[in-house]
Amino acid sequence: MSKIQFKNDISVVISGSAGQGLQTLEQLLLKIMKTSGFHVFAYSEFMSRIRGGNNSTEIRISNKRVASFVDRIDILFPIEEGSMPRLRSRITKDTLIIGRDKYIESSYKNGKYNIVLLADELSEKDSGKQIIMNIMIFGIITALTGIDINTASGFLKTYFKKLTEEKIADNIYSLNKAYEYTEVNLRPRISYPLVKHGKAFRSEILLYGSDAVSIGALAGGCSFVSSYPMSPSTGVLVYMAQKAEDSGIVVEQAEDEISAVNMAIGAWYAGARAMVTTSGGGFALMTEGLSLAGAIESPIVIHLAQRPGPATGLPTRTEQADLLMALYAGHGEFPRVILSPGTKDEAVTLACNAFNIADKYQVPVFILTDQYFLDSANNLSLIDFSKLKEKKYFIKTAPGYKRHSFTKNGISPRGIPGYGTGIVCADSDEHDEADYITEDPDTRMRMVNKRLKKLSAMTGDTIQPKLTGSKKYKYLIVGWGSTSGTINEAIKLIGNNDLAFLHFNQLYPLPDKTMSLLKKAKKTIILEQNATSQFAKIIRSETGHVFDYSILKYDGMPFSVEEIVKKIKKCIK
Amino acid sequence: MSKIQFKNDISVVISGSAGQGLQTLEQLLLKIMKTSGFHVFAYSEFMSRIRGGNNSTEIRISNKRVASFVDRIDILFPIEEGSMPRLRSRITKDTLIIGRDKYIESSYKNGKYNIVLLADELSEKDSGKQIIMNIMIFGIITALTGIDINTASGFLKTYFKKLTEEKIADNIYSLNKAYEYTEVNLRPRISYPLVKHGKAFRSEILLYGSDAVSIGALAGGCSFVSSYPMSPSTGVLVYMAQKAEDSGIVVEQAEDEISAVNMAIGAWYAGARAMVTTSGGGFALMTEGLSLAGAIESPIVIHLAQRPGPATGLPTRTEQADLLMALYAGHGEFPRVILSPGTKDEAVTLACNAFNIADKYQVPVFILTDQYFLDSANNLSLIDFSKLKEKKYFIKTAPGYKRHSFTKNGISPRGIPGYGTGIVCADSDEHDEADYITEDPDTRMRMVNKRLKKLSAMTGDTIQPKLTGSKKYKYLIVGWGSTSGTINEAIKLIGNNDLAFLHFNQLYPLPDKTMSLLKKAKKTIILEQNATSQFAKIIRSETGHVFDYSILKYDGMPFSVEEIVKKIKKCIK
Amino acid sequence: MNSVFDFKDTVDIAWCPGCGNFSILKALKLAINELNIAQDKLVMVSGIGQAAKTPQYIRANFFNGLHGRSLPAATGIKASNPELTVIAVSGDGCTYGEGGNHFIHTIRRNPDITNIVHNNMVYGLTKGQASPTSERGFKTPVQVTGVYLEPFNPMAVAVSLNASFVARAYAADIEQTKEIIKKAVNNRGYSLVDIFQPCVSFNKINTYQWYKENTYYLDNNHDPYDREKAMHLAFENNRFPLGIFYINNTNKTFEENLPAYKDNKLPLFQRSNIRKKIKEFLD
Amino acid sequence: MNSVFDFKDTVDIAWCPGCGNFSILKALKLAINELNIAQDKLVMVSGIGQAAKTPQYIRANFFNGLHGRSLPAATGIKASNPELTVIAVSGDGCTYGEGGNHFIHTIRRNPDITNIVHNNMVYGLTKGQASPTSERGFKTPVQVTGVYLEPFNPMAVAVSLNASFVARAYAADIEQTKEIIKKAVNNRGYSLVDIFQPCVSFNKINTYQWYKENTYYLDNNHDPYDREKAMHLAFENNRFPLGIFYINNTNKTFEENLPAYKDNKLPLFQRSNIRKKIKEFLD
Ligand SMILES: Cc1ncc(C[n+]2csc(CCOP(=O)(O)OP(=O)(O)O)c2C)c(N)n1
Ligand SMILES: Cc1ncc(C[n+]2csc(CCOP(=O)(O)OP(=O)(O)O)c2C)c(N)n1
Ligand code: SF4
Ligand code: SF4
Ligand SMILES: [Mg+2]
Ligand SMILES: [Mg+2]
Repeated sequence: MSKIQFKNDISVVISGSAGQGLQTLEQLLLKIMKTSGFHVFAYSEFMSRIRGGNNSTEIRISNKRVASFVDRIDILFPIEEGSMPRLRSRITKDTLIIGRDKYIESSYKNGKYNIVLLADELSEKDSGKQIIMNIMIFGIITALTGIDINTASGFLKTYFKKLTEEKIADNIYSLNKAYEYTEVNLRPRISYPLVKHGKAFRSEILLYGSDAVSIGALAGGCSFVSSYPMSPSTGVLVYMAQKAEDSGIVVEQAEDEISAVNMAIGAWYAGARAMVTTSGGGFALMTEGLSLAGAIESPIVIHLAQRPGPATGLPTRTEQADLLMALYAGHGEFPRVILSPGTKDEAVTLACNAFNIADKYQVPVFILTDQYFLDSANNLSLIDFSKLKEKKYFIKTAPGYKRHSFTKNGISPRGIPGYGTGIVCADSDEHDEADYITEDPDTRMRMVNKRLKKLSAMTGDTIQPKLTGSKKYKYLIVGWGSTSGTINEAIKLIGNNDLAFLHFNQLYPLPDKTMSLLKKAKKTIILEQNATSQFAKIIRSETGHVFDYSILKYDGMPFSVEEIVKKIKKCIK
Repeated sequence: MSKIQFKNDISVVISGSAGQGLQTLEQLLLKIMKTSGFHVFAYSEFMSRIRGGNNSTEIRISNKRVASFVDRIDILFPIEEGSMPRLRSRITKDTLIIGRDKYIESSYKNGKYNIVLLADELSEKDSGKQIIMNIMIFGIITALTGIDINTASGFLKTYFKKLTEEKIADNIYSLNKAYEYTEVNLRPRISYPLVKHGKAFRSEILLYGSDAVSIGALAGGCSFVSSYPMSPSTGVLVYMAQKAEDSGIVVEQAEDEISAVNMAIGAWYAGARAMVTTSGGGFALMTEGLSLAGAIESPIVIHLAQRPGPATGLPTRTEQADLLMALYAGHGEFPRVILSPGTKDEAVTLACNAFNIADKYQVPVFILTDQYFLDSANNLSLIDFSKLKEKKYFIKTAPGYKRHSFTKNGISPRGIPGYGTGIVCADSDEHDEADYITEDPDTRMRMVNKRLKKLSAMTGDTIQPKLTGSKKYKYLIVGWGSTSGTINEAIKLIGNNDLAFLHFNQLYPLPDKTMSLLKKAKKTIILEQNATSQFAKIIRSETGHVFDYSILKYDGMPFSVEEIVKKIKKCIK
Repeated sequence: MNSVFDFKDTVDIAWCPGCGNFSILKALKLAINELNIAQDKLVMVSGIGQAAKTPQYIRANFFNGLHGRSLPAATGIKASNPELTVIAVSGDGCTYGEGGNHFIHTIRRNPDITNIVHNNMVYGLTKGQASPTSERGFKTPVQVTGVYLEPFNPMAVAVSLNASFVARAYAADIEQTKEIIKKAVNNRGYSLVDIFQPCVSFNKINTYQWYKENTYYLDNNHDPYDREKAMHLAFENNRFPLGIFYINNTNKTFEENLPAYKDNKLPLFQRSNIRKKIKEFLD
Repeated sequence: MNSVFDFKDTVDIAWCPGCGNFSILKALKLAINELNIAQDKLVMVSGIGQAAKTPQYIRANFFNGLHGRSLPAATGIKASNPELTVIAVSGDGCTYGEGGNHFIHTIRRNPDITNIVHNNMVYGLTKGQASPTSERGFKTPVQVTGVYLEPFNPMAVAVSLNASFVARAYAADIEQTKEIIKKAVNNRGYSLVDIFQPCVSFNKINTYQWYKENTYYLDNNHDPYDREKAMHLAFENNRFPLGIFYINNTNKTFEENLPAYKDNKLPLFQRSNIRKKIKEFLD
């Protein structure tokens, strides 16, 4: 076998069962690689079970920024019997497979694949001491990437500082074994170094999508979270709960999603800035509450973490198929805003601004994410907190205050009870300016108009879509949300001068530049992780624009860079 | 004052408080007029309260078919202090106002209006006997329309047969007084007869919208109704409950709408044909259940009775603003059908077919109505029950049966537990053909495709829109649901040879003739009872067609014929 | 009576003449007046129904939300600003039917709010269907053969969930109802006051007369801290006891349990942004 | 054991090794086998959660619906075809949390179904948040300072609502659990079997050991027809009683109450269309 020559960007995949500690390994690798000066990206795909089954974690280690999932596997660690079958389409002759004999599918043992066998005794026990599989893998990768053993062991000692001395020693023992092993068995077979070190990003931060949304929310002044656990939205609930005491915010697990959304609306009424975090099924239950927010013009921020439906669907998988539901959920007519981050930075900014927009216009604001986005991590430069502002819009009331007074732009000054001497009322029935129930047709019409008028008022705060790639494009790919990293990497790889990518952060109301940007292209391509091309439907119903091609995926797995490259090439040739 | 000359079509409005018995009066008049050979129409607008406030009932009595609300009031009976202010815009110099002095607003007492004062003693008591106001009004109208006193008193005796002898006598006494009064006070002031009698429709039936939906459902084999009361959908629940024992069907008031929809889906699973009847807010709560139906491909019929939102809105008023919610409700992607009746006949047919379509394609089917439709009544020719068929599609299972087997058109034979020897399974998680949970991407994709494929299979059963008016139209009005009667009457009144009306019974999937019919027009006009023109949005997002004008109303009151005439005229001149 | 909670102009009250709701409104207004609650610190929260219109007739802050959802909204309000006095008021259908899940879990959560339930054993606003508390055999246009579900027993359920304060009152007795409401509002924690309320339009069984004959007041001998005794009273359905069934003040309130209020008593809206602290979270 | 309810091939069960669910599955399969329930007349209904996967492992008809909604679906199934044996099985979160409203109203409605609740006092499938039955102080990633809500007491609530059959079992005792399930299935009406179930992954407090130490079986002296006694047992939380707490067979079942089955016992799917009758309705 020839020597393997890695590029400055490797993709390591560890494939095991739930309960084998893939998550810890992912954490360890992300952290050490980042502090050692690599760019990193990680994504886990996992089954809806606590133990067993087969899950896999992809970790990319690179000297360029990486923020997307690739099919390519440079190094594969199968760590249980079922590790390889689900990855078949991704394993090639270039993949370095490192694992115990029994975990390597026999069809790969034909001499054509790069297999490095971990001796049984090495991988599990050696001279009475346990070899810890996770640490072994950690050691092999750190060794291969040229991180010296002292750095690695120092890192482990800090990471595991809460463990007993003995356990720490076990870890260090496994680490040493891994370095030895790499030197003897792997070095000779691959060219070194794998990647170059960087420096600038040593001080960068590592964020999962869930963290990014949570941090953004906190920066936006989120002070109240009421939710009910549901994958993949629970990460945000957990993050907020963990920080509740430190941040002085209220975080409550409600008995159901209906309670969650009504608590949140109550909280806004009383002056808090509230968010709910949920997934499709949970949100479906909140839609009556959404309509309540619409009626009483309550701000509310809804983190809607998408997963494949309908119904329970694939609880731990990814999809972007709840956009039209978000847009038209709730009975009756009222405005709303839908935002969707593509990068972790965007998530921080959008989540922060979601609170300001909600407060300013007194409308529901959605942060639309998905499992792929939330459960993937990468490093990013320090957040500029000075740019993240909490802007409060409520006022101190005076006697005679009317909560829903008619104004030119439809926005009535929002008072809260107990702040000022006015009386603050909210009624879900159609109401007059002071919220007393009315059935007067004229007042009704004016109230509808007032509420809908806010849609125009909002245009000033619209977030325009981001164009990357060729400025003089002929082909324009349109995407939204979590696909942005993958599409960006794909178009760079394609390197076509006629090609550009338009990434939408704000999906509704549509940014006003939409049509002009679309028109400039000869051919437009919509790329969405759903089966019915929901964003294209919105664009058509709002602008009339019809896409020439659509690239859709809805099998629960995220788009890979390779897949997008292939599909785009088909459209533009 | 000159003599009043009525056309062969009069509109009588009685305006009183809740609790004054307007409903009984409406019943009495509808019945006697119909059996006497008049065409009739009635619509009540009422406040969301049990006693007090001001409500009004319009009853049209005509020798042509009438099925729509008019602003015009030919005869007005104000029966309480607040009777007239809310009707100001509809009272003209041609209106004959009959009532007690104190109920007539002073501004009308300037000699320019046609007022007939009911003497106080007449209207309330006379020689110790109570004059019953309802019967008095009943008598005046029957007398004016030339129904002889014997017919009228015979009718009352039958209608009130369950009352005591004494009470019946009181009624007859009031009736006699009314006839006397009409002869002396009214005859001299109006030309006679008001309208001509018909014959053919004597044997016709009288239906409210609620009745029509219920009867259609029963004809379609509906055997299970689980719902939670909510205006204006409760009429259907009540109708079905009243007939439950006679029909051998299950009707249950659930603890909430979530329970209702899940019971109904369980019922279909076990072989029943189930329906829920609800309004916007209740339906919002059912949307997770809708998605469940989508996932397990359960048929379900949803009667969605619209009222103005958002939230509680105007509980007893009318609107058509839940269409987009119905179309996109529920997380994930799955097909559905949305039907909406314009006439009572259509309601019977559509409600019946809703069950067949739901069963055949195993999808949710909506019957979209609104308060105006449900709470208005008119006579119609006897339903041809031979045309209403219940078509059952479930099969007897054999061992090895798989509930969600892949088939060419996406429809899997539907078994039910306990019928045949197969095992019938349904799982809300993504599943394989036999409903065992799977996370296999390939199976997932095939299942999504299978479900969505049914949309194409359905085209054969699509209900095409109905064209009335000029065949060679230049101007085409498009409407859906409850507005059809009013639009039809309006375009007849306009009598423009370039004008036609396209009425949609099926709103989704869009009938295939839609585009060709729209294209033929020079100008297209959408008419909807909502603020954002929801059906136009669907048409644009599905076909690209953009309407030239839109006529929208969203103040809670139904469109009147006059209003539509005026607004259409503006568009076509 | 004249208080800050009255309106200057006469209000058109949407209830039927003779409805028990009028007495409850009166008792409630007397209670909050006598308790000297500041008008701008009182929030009336309700769902949808006839009873739920109550806040419309009291001159104070109100939040009239969705049918069945008064308790979560009230919980969110109280937790965001514990300085407010929060009274949730709604019907039996709203609270025990559509809102049943919130009823049981709000009791468990124990926010310091008062929950007044106008229990007329019927759905008033939607014109007379059975409510969870309707008695067996009660006939309505939907319950054609009469109710066949076991009546929901709010007293028993509240005691079984170890609620902080559980009482029953009778609308027509304004004086006693007022007293009970005052105690409920003063109680620290979730306080339930279920009030028997005649509905003259749709409940022809449980009339003023019926309540008079079928209720009696608990005397001073009843120890409200005795849970099993309270449960025994809750099971009584020959004649229904009125008064305070149960008090349990061993548990902290929801707000007291919230880490957000551990060191900082300010309502949420008065707190400043923790943007600076977030940097620490990023370790 | 080998029965029609087993699969021919081995099934990949998605539970963690050592989970109490395995024992419940075993007890349940033994019970239905010993009761000689026809495979094609049995419908297993569930919601979503770890417990709710149970029907996937029994070779019979099943309906796995939405989280929290097993009981309405089961009610709809049973009411449409009373010839079916309907067993609803789900977790404590599903049944008492998200599904709490259906729990209380299904008890009131009293369909002839059996409701098995795997009570592990935690949300398993979503990775260990508190459930309504979690004990005070139970710490989780969301309940950071420990649970501060009063634990939901399913026994007490069921008895307070006068349920038809109320029992508690313990997963690891397969023999007793089986016996209790058999009695529940045989009971005519709504039968609750709450089963203490160790969750080895997320509940490190209520372990096998803990249950052993904190439970005891009711002896023959307990009269399950004595409601107040049953309530007394339900309140016990020093050591938790196991066995049948309460039986109430004075009420008809939902299906028996339905006018649809008054003269006609056929399941709905076997009935013929009443189109001809409708003409009469049009009078
Ligand atoms: C989600 C939803 N479902 C149903 C309704 C219709 N609704 C309004 S009030 C009501 C019942 C009211 O009964 P109750 O709470 O007992 O109050 P009451 O009118 O008797 O005082 C119902 C079913 C609604 N507004 N929202
Ligand atoms: C509407 C909705 N909300 C939330 C979820 C997510 N969810 C799935 S299972 C579960 C909790 C399961 O707990 P439990 O019922 O106790 O079952 P266990 O896993 O412990 O057996 C939750 C919250 C969901 N599927 N649907
Ligand atoms: S319907 Fe009943 S509860 Fe409602 S206002 Fe009238 S009497 Fe009172
Ligand atoms: S998480 Fe707990 S309940 Fe779920 S399978 Fe594992 S041990 Fe059992
Ligand atoms: Mg009530
Ligand atoms: Mg559990």
